[in-house]
Amino acid sequence: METLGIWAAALVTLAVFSFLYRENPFYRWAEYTMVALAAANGAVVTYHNYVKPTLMTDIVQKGSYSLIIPALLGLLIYTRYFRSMLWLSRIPIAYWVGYGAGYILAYYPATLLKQITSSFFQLNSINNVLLFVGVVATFVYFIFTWNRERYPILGYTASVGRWTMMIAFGTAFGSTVAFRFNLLLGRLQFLLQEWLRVVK
Amino acid sequence: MFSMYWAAEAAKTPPPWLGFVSGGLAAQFVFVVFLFAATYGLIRRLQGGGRVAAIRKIAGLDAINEAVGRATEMGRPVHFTPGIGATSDPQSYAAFAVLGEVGKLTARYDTRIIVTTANAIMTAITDEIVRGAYLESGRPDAFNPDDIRYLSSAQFAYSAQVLGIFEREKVAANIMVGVFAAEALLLAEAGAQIGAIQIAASTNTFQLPFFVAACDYTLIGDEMYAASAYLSKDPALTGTVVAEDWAKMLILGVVVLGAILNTVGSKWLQNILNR
Amino acid sequence: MFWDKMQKINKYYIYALLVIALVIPMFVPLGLPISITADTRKVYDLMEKIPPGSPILMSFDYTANAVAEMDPMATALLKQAFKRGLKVVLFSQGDQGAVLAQKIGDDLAGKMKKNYGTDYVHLGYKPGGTVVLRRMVEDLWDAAANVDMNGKPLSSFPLMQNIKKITDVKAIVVISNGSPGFVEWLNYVTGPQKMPLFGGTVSVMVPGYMPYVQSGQFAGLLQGSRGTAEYELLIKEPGKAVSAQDSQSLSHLYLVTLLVLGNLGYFLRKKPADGR
Amino acid sequence: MRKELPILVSFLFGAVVILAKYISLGPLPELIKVLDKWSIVSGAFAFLFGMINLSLLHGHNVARRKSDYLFSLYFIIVMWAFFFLGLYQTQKGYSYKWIFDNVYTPGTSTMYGMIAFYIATSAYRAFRARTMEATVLLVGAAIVMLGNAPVGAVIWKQFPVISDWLLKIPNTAGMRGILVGVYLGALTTAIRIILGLERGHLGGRG
Repeated sequence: METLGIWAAALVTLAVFSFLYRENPFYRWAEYTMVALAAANGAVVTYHNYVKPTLMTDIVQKGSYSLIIPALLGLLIYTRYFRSMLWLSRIPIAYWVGYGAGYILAYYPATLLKQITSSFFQLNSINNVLLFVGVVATFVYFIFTWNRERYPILGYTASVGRWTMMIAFGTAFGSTVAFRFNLLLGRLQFLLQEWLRVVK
Repeated sequence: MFSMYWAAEAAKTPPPWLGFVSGGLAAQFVFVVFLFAATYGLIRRLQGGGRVAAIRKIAGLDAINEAVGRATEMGRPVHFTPGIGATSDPQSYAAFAVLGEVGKLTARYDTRIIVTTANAIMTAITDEIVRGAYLESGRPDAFNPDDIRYLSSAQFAYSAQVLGIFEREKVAANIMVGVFAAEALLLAEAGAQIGAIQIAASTNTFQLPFFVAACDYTLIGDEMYAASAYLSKDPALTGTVVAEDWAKMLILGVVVLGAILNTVGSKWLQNILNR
Repeated sequence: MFWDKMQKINKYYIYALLVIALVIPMFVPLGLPISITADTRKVYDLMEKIPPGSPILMSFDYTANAVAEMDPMATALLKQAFKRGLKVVLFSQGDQGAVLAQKIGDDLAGKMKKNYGTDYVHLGYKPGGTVVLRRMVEDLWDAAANVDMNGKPLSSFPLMQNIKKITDVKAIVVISNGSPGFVEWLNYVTGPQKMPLFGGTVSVMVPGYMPYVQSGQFAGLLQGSRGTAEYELLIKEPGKAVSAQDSQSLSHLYLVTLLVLGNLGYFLRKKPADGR
Repeated sequence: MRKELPILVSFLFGAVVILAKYISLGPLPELIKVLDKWSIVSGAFAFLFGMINLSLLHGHNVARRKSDYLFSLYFIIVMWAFFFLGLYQTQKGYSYKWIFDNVYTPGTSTMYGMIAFYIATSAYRAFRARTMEATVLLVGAAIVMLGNAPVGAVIWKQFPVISDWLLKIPNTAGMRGILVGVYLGALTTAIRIILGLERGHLGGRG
């Protein structure tokens, strides 16, 4: 069974790689299979970890009947398939979205404030001055409604900000490479070591 | 041992006039109240017939017209994706705003639009937005629900299928606005290889470099949050952007003052903000 | 002429050379020296400073498709924790991470003679996103639905008797390749509770995380496979990451060559006659 | 009613979370515990939504005999078969895990790994020093690449040093500037949602 597993994995790996040549039925088979498995797996995980325990343990055994309310709220989303009741599906969405927005306003300011106080750089070294200028200039780039013609200094500062960002993006690009190559290396190792066994 | 940082700040009490706020949260509370008040104040001013400043030019958003136009000339479809985020992610709202605009343009030019999503609920919402845009443009019959496609909630299963769609449908313009992670380069580079004109927007700093490298236009970070106001020109929404800019000016002032104080050795401001 | 042709080079050649650059070191290791950076040493020191016997929480926030880079990192960190006699609560913000944590945890525990329930416990994955993290602050047992990964009640484990809230652990160690990961822990747990947060991430995420490292919100960060390799050397257990560094070297060199050639080609190609 | 109720729901629940965080008055903290649980449970009960969506889409393809309809048929069968297998066996079941580990995981890992090829072509094709800005980006990327792998130090000792400086100073500054803007943008968007100004998700803009 293990050997069969390695062959199956190798087949899928090659099918996906075949896209590098061009889109083809072999790739499409892998694509549809992955999507189908992913969709089913998501539902299975949620069912076993939450739906079933909520129904069986919380509601039936422990008698937490109040949980029927959120369960029904979640079920409202399925009204989307019936034109006349469609508007009901907006209620759970509004709940999730409003609740999420509340959490953003409750928790983000702490992290934001910390980022601000950490930018109180002591201007006593070149590096700290560069950090300070970089942060301020980049930040000014994101001011949208102050007219740059009326306040030319904003325009100049913002262009310093753009330069800073380009260096940051260059750094980010350079850093990414290592990880991506490692992942590809992982797949190549699988093909050569576990499947073909040409390397030990 | 972990003196680093957190320990020094623990157990701060708020100033007496903010006694009702939980300890250590006073500055945050004041900041949130400031944001709400500025937003509310500006909206009131607008309702009273006042005016607010315009948003500076954002090239990536202006380019949407060009992108849809190109696709129309070539007689090939436009692809739009709101990324792999869920409805709870604020970036998704920027995506909705841009999609509304793109939908109106494709309806007007009679160009096919394919929307792919990685979240079933996002599909429902995008469906409604595009449907609404076609209705608004007076062409409800041209809307094709089969082109609003939920692909997969798994990142790479999703990307696998988008790559397939790129090749099979010969997409001419690719607009990506929303939450993107590792699939960003995959989508952007595949889009570049089929020669599509590409506009991308994300606040994900890890993926922005790839968008900048592989796309024709990229909205960086906060620029995408301004999209809904910029595109709709709705005064209330513009008001929120102005309010945000006030907060930005406030922060800018605080940072400059804080740095000066810190340089002369005073922790006064830092302490206030941590109360 | 040459550069014109180079401009239109077939992408398959680029692909093929990349594969060759990655594969060569599998056959012929180069053994280039690896120096230890301050960032890696910082993570090592953080772990070293936690008193033996104290509990920590390790969150395996990575996905199965990133195991090539993340498994060695998680292994190295957990190895050091076990070596130092720390008690470890394993957890994951994702269902795949939970499975991977179980495999690595049980493997290492077997080799290092650690007992489940007293030396480590695996809470597994609990659906609900960040709500679960927020809940842990109030009541960790409730957030975990009172059971471990395999559905056994938490009350049956001696280790869990002293861990009722997240603040009962000394540090949160995160191994993550994206979101959910570090930032969720910061925003909802370690920030508000002022707890130390450190760990490791893939090299992609490093530049974006630097503001948090600079501010101290992340106390230490292992940087990708390079960081893991250094860490393996620090704990004197060279493993997969160390051996991957040769492939890294060749492929990076190859990519820089591509950058240079691409640009040379761009500037030296025969310009159109109208001088554009 | 149909328009206002969802906006009211968003407002109420959003406001409760904010108040509970900053002002832990009376029953608010307890209420949040309940609502947190509700949020998890209600989300969980939407678990079939994605599968139904996909089934309808591919069912359409099959019914209309679209060009790919055999793939769509295959898709529906595989998805539901795997779902019922998982319901019956749980994720830890032998066959379920076998399929997941040997088909799904290698497939998505390969997708992930494939990005490496795209990086190579994009390095060759897209990263051109067309402008000064692009040049800066390019040179930064090259230095960091060399600094990140052991080979860099072998070529020139200063590569890791410069690369580390780029990461710690200009990169930190740029990323923080972006980050602060992004946090603010998210806060503003959240305010728009709670005030009912942003309602794209409720069917209709503005």
